[in-house]
Amino acid sequence: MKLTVEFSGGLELLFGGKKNIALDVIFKNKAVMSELLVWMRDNLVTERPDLFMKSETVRPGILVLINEADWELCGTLDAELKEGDNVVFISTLHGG
Amino acid sequence: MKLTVEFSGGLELLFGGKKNIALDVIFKNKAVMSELLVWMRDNLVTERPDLFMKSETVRPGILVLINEADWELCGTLDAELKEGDNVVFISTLHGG
Amino acid sequence: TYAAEHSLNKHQVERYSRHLLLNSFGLTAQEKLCSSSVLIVGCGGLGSPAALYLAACGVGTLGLMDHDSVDASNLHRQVIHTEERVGTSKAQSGRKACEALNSLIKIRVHEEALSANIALSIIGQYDMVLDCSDNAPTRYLISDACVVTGKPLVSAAAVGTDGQLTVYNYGEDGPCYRCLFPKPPAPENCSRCSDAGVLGVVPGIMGALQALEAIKIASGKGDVLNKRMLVFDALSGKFMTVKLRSKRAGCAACGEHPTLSMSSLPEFDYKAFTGQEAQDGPPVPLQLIPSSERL
Amino acid sequence: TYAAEHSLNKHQVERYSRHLLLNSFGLTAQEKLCSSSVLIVGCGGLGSPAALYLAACGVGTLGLMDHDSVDASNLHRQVIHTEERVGTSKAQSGRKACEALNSLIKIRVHEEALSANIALSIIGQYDMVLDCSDNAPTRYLISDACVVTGKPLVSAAAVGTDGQLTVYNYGEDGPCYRCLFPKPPAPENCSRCSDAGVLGVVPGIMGALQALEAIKIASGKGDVLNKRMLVFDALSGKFMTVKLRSKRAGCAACGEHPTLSMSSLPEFDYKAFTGQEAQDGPPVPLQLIPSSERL
Ligand SMILES: [Zn+2]
Ligand SMILES: [Zn+2]
Repeated sequence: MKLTVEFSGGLELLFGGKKNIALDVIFKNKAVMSELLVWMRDNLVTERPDLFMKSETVRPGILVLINEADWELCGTLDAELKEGDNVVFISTLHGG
Repeated sequence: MKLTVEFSGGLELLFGGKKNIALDVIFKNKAVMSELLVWMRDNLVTERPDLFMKSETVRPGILVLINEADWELCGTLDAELKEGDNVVFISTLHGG
Repeated sequence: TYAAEHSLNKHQVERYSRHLLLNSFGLTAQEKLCSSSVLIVGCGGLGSPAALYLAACGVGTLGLMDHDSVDASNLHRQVIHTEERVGTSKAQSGRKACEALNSLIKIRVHEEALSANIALSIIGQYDMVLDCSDNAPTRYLISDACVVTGKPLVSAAAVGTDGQLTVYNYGEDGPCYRCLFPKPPAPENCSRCSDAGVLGVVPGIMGALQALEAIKIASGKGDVLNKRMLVFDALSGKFMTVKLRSKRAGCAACGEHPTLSMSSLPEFDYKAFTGQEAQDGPPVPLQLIPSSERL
Repeated sequence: TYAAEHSLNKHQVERYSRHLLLNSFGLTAQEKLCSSSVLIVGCGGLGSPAALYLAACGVGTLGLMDHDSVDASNLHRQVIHTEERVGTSKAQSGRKACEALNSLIKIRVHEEALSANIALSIIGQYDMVLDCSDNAPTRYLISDACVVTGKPLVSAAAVGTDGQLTVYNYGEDGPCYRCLFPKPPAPENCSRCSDAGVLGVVPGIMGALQALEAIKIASGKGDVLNKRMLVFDALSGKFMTVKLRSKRAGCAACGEHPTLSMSSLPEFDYKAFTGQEAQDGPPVPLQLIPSSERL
């Protein structure tokens, strides 16, 4: 399934400095966010996977957006993905 | 044909103060920008049509965008429109 | 040119004439602005433009809070300060800049760090708060105190070349900071400008946008950025507006059965909760990108 | 902590340390910034934040141009000025604010209106120009002079609650102002802040964004906003980035057979071309919206 992922707030540092990546993911069971996270951890993270995931989900402080909407609005880990979806991972910033 | 039009930079004042309008346009000949402009002048402008059009096109100082791209990139008056297209009219600003 | 029944004096009418002329703003909005009070927590990179534009536009009472003093390395982005005021209180320095710009408004200075002890009594004095702080424990504290006292919170942040902006605790079901981030990130995931660096103009842009949201809330004009977040990538020049969740029913601050209240908040240990002091953050892992891969 | 072979002195290293720390900016970008020169035409609503942030970030030479003097009705948005400096030159007032913030940079003041006679010699002294002016004839003149002298032009505008930003005459085939607007609008379609009003923070946001584009051009970092325009609607809080045309082959300034040149530009009659004086615009048709329909 073709998806695009984007990173912001410094998370791109964990993915080789890339802010946008086009993916072609083969989901083992269902095309859901929980599987995408594991796939990304195993195939995409270039540094410190512990700064991306903690237990089964993203680490605290990361906002996940599916097609520009908070993934809380569509089921978080169970949110279903479809061809062409865009998933954005934003690390919350504290500086000012 | 269903289209949306948007106005910015003060042009909304000519359209009853509305910044976004959803349209359902019946084109007489072809679904092109030249016909849309005339349709808008005849059906949509609420004030001073001369501040919107001059001879066959928009008055100088208006930037026209079809799906967020300058209409110069798609044929200006001859640009073809299709269902769901978004057309934005921006009056250039001079203040600062 | 204006009817007699309004509350602005002739200096205000002259000063704010460009707002009064504006069809989409006008007299009533300016009167509301002139009777509003806004607290800015943090007179740094975000607080500088926020304070300048809120002072300029005529907010009735502007509160400036910062316990820190001006350092030369602040001046690349904290444009409210000057070389002459290096070493002096940031809150007082901010007051001087705002007073010089607009003597028609009232300015109050709070030269102390926001702590759980004093947060409710200080925030309770204002209509709304701007979070221009620079660390996680202060951000949780400000949000909780705004929920408990019922104040809207305009929150922005900037690190590196990234910026974020949203309005918490606003409207029917707008979320608070804890709704979005119930668990604090680990200290090593909290980068600060002093560790990670920041392109100075980025907090400049975000702080000015914070002032705009405050003006919209105070004046009642425009659509406030609640349940939405504006995300800015300065290097690409792109803004993205994303749709956020509503209030979370289980939120410890604003949920159906909150554990934070007027009485419990002053006891809450923000240092233990976030694992960080409000005054100094951990160094950021700068070694992550080798220089060969830098932009 | 920095290698010996760089051009920054210790004051600059301290001052700009948050830029030097930044992976995506760093030493080389700061050195380029410190050796660049930028002319700001107009020390008003846009020029105020642009000048502050360009002074703060360490642009080598900052030119401030304005023939006007500070008026009390400017202070709701022109935050570089102060009440004390009402009645004095805007360019000099801007210099005072920038000098107080950063004495490490060179500031040059031009207390005159930009006219076709002097445009080429003044613009020729700088690496790039920021159009922070407020009228159509000056906007055409600045663009033409930038094309003729080969300088990038960072152009912003703000009226009411709307803002626009783009970079002209930049890159391989980036358009100029005339490519987009070959014919000037009629004078009655050129609204000005003094006539139509402006929400003060809107030029604040747009001017800070102008400074960012100038920093990107000077430092060589990031994607410059050429062939794109950023359109801001402050009331809805929405930014839209639109794709613009390339250079127009028939453009009188930058086309294949331009009629404007080093020798012809000083003779060009911008007043006749636009039907407007650079110094005063026509009143805007404020009667268009009855007050009952106001937002
Ligand atoms: Zn909450
Ligand atoms: Zn051109």
